[in-house]
Amino acid sequence: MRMDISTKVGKLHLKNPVMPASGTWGYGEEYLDFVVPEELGAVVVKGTTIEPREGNAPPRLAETPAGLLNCVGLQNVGLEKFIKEKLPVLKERKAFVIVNIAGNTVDDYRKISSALKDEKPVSAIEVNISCPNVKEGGISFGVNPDSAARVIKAVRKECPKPVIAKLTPNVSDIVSIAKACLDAGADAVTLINTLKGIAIDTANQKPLLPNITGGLSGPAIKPVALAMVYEVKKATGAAIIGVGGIESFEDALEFIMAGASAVQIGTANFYNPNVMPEIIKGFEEYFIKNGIKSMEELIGAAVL
Amino acid sequence: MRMDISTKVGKLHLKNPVMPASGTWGYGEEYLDFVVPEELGAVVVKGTTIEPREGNAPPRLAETPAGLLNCVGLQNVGLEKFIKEKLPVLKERKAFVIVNIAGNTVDDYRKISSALKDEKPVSAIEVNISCPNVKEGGISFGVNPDSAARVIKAVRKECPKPVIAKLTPNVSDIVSIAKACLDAGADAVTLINTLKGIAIDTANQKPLLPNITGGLSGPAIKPVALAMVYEVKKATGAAIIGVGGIESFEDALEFIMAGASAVQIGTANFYNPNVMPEIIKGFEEYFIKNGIKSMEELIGAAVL
Amino acid sequence: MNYHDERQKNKIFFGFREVIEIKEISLNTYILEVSLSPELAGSAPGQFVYIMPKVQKRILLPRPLCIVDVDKNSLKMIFKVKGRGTGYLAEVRKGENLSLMGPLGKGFETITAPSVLVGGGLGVSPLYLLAKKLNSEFGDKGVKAIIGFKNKAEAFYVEKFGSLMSNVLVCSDDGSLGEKGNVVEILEKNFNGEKVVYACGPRPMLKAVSVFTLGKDAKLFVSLEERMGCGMGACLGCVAKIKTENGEEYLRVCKEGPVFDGHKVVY
Amino acid sequence: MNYHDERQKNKIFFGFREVIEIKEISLNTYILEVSLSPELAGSAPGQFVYIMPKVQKRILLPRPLCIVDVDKNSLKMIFKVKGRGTGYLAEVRKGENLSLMGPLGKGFETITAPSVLVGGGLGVSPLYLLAKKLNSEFGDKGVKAIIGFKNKAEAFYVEKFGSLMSNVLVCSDDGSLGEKGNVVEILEKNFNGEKVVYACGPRPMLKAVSVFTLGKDAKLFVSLEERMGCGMGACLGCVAKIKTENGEEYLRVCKEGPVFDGHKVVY
Ligand SMILES: Cc1cc2nc3c(=O)[nH]c(=O)nc-3n(C[C@H](O)[C@H](O)[C@H](O)COP(=O)(O)OP(=O)(O)OC[C@H]3O[C@@H](n4cnc5c(N)ncnc54)[C@H](O)[C@@H]3O)c2cc1C
Ligand SMILES: Cc1cc2nc3c(=O)[nH]c(=O)nc-3n(C[C@H](O)[C@H](O)[C@H](O)COP(=O)(O)OP(=O)(O)OC[C@H]3O[C@@H](n4cnc5c(N)ncnc54)[C@H](O)[C@@H]3O)c2cc1C
Ligand SMILES: Cc1cc2nc3c(=O)[nH]c(=O)nc-3n(C[C@H](O)[C@H](O)[C@H](O)COP(=O)(O)O)c2cc1C
Ligand SMILES: Cc1cc2nc3c(=O)[nH]c(=O)nc-3n(C[C@H](O)[C@H](O)[C@H](O)COP(=O)(O)O)c2cc1C
Ligand code: FES
Ligand code: FES
Repeated sequence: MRMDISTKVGKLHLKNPVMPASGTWGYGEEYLDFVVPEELGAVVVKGTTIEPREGNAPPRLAETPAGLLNCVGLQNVGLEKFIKEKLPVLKERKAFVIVNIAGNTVDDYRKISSALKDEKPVSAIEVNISCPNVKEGGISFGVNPDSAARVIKAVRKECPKPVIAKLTPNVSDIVSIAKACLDAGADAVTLINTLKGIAIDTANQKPLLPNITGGLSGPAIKPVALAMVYEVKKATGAAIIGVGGIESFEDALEFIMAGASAVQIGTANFYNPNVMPEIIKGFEEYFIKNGIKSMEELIGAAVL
Repeated sequence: MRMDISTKVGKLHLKNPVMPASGTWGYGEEYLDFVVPEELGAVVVKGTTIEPREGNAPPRLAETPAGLLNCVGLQNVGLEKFIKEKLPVLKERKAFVIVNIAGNTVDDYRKISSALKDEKPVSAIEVNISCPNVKEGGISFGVNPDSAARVIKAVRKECPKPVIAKLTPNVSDIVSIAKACLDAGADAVTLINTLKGIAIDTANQKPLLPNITGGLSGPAIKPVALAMVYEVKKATGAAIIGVGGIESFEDALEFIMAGASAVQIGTANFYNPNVMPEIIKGFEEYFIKNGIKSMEELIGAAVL
Repeated sequence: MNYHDERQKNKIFFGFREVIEIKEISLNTYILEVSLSPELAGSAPGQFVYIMPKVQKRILLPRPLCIVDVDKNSLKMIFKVKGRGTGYLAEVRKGENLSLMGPLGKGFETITAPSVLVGGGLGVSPLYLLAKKLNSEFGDKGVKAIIGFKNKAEAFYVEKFGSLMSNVLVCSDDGSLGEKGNVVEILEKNFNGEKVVYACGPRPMLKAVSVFTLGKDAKLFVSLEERMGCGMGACLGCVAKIKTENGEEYLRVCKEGPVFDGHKVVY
Repeated sequence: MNYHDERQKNKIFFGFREVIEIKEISLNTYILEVSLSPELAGSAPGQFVYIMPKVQKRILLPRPLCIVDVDKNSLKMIFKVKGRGTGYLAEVRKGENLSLMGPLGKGFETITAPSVLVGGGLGVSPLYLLAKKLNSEFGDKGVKAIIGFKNKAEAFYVEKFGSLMSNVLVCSDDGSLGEKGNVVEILEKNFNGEKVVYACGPRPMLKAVSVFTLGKDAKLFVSLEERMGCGMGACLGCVAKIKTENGEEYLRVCKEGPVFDGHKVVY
């Protein structure tokens, strides 16, 4: 018997709550040996900008205790190539596509949403106002409720598809940012992007990454992500996609109970390419074992 | 040959750069089987408040990947008993004592500094405006430059001893908080206190800690702490005590090169009670091997 | 007191010990025997060791385990596989080295006789060394043991108690071993006005023993469990609420405990 | 192309393989031999595997290692202990299971003969399987190998190359083994107008080989190293700057590489 582990994230209905985190699963083509995009709740593609970007100079990665620092810097093929080359493949596969978008200015976000609004295979837009690895835009929008709202409003106005705001944890008060985005028309929020971090190369007396700072992901950040999911759920009741350090079904369940309606898996794909199917199976088994009828019973169950 | 690994933190001259982090080493009495307080650069005692505090209900701890969540909630013997019972022991031992203080109101901080100003064995005051586990005061002062400055000013005015502001990482802009504290008269800043986190007890569908949130410490947070040390050093040049996830000499060296003049060790004491002497020895050996004459050569060496 | 004494390196051991034996002795429950050190040789009943599972995948802190027995050459612990830490611990093999720290905490006081030991489930384990001590101090007649398990599959050390002392009552929740019933019921039926009761097991059991012994004018000592950080009294992570002269206070299970006056614990 | 094919489970292996042998073959350098799988059996010269040290204290990501040899039953890698990951890897023992993924990346193309292989230090290791393949495709005369090490203590596989092919030039920086000098000097002295050069080693060495071969009108293939995240082309963590029709682009070492046209790499 196949269990119904479908879930709703705002207006989105997903067949299961598991999807890759943007930037960690390319365009769904890279992991075909292990996972086919159409078996996932959704596929969130690499952060996409209007123009192609070359990204930051290598080395771009540094391992830390139970964590990973990256400063990829939004290297991506650009909007045009994405629509021409990447999207058709995902469409053919009938994948449920969420496009993560980024820009330097509010107008960039507006333009890219406008270009995506008529692309049928795109089911939703995830607005990245939280990238710590680019000079302009990115995170700077996400640390302030007003600028966050401005970006979301622009996207909202342009594009009738569901809009999800992806927020940075590098803030004093995540609730106020989430509220601003919801008030500006976001259907849901994705929590969290990476934490700002540094590693020092002591042998050469300099930061290990040429970009100096990187974004911290992986199991290390799980408690921080859970806290933000919990607090935003409690304060707003919003639909949330939880992300940060998930590497097992148990972890995913923590996020669902803390208030997430779906989860994204990032870094764990790198050391266990089967992790997403494993989590999907975990939900099915858990539903059977505990007689759960609907994901609704679990979402936010631990929020007091 | 004994190397000179002494260091200066603002006006403080320490014989070595290694000290325990407040709240992780009690009053220096608990670890006597392994370390005597007088061999350390300083001893930072448990956060002290005017009245004794009973702290939060247990369980107070939860392990996370390479991290530890705690919600002790400033349980401490109170100012009077600290001065009467704990301080004399440290004085006899000629330990270099830094008292970590906390309060609900600015006036609390003022009163406690006033009471400590004439206590000879107290070498400096570390002002905790960053405790995430208490209802009032604590972290709320530390997330805003103005309130942070108010606390530091009050302490500064009251007490001629060196004042160190201990800051929380749960902020959008650590530099602005550090600047406000320095402008208000702090001699140095300690970076960082714990990150806010949550763990979910999925079997019982509730947060694992009765306090719901806890403070995340341990190796997991090291990259975040390093980033804050680096950025504050670069922006202000201030004297910094670095803390967060240090568990080896190598880690301590990363902090020194990122701009810290001294380091504190917290969680690592719990799984390796010898960690502080090991780090001190690590510095001595490194100085010999690399012909280092003074800690000054290393402090901030990686700051570009 | 002279505070300038050298570092007191002699009371607590910290370092590696060799695994002498590791064996499953009942359902998911293992006995672990490690080589001794002078400090560990001095372990008292009720004390514990802080032990680091060797394969440390995502494990940060050591795990506390009671001392079950200590003899000329070795120290024994019994543990049940609960999560990752104990899971990895079950994978250590004879001859490997294991990092541990101990003995820690304040153990049982053996003040007077006669006494009853009451152990439920894993709570049985710290009572064995205690029984040995009571037996040697007050003789076989001075001590009685009541040990209970969920069922026969989960039982351990029943024969060991049997060969140590004559007065052993065994029970199980489902009657598959010894008398059917829990240890509190067996205590109530078999209490003979003993002066001291020593209990270890789940909180509700300890509470019931406390209620019963209060009415009988017997002293009660219980051993508590709490999640630990340092195991050394420094972090205040492991507290339990205890009645003291100051009212009710959070005391440290690793330092003032794990053994407390059972009538002072706020259950 | 039919996108609705079943998951393409057949090209990359991911799971546990048994350690057949692990041995120190030169200073801090180990050979690791693991059991085969059908996917691994198809490994091409220049490809790599992504291998997870078994004891994962604070280790998150797998470590990339080149494939040195693959025969009927086993796959061989050679690694040097650099940090924690390779340190733990050196502790695995025969009979244990090791988690790994592979073969990954795009290997060397064996397009034409004659060719020269130039390997410096650990860079020697991927050239062995390549030499085998060139030898079988173009015969012993079609291929020459120049392998160099810091000194004799660090050298490995010298005899293996010797028994595989007749044309092997060995050198070391200090002259303790073979000719004194680095591989680039030896290449310059011994270049005979070969059509292809295959090189692996430190960046400055690759750059020097590139400069030399450009002047000689020989094709050059080099194998690059970068820190990796996914090993699968998904994270864009492992890029190197390469000249393409679009100018200069960051290409993925794990996917478009690790072997690149040596004259297109921006050193
Ligand atoms: C003083 C003392 C003595 C103990 N003696 C024994 C014994 O002799 N035999 C035995 O089997 N068990 C004993 N326990 C309980 C044992 O320590 C836990 O079962 C074990 O730590 C669980 O670890 P884990 O990694 O398998 O589980 P996980 O759930 O993965 O552990 C995660 C964290 O929770 C802590 N934790 C989980 N359960 C408990 C618990 N019940 N008490 C304290 N901390 C817990 C762990 O130490 C760890 O920090 C004792 C506990 C204490 C405090
Ligand atoms: C395609 C490829 C093939 C390789 N083949 C071999 C080989 O056959 N034999 C061999 O000995 N080494 C090889 N290396 C280098 C080897 O992967 C590193 O030496 C090893 O990862 C170091 O890990 P560590 O944990 O010991 O060091 P640490 O310094 O503790 O590693 C920390 C992190 O840095 C990364 N890292 C460190 N140095 C390197 C490096 N030079 N290249 C890439 N990542 C690095 C690690 O993977 C890890 O993520 C190869 C690297 C690549 C990219
Ligand atoms: C290599 C890498 C690249 C990333 N690129 C993006 C990106 O393009 N857009 C984005 O919103 N987040 C990006 N992220 C953040 C992840 O989507 C995710 O929020 C974060 O990694 C936390 O999840 P994890 O701990 O499961 O990896 C990236 C993360 C990594 C590790
Ligand atoms: C159990 C525990 C108690 C703590 N109590 C205090 C405290 O009383 N005052 C304070 O300023 N910081 C307190 N901290 C924070 C530490 O001093 C330190 O800033 C933090 O743990 C990060 O360092 P670490 O990763 O080395 O542990 C406490 C931390 C822990 C784990
Ligand atoms: S575990 Fe730290 S005080 Fe008990
Ligand atoms: S390692 Fe992820 S793209 Fe190469």
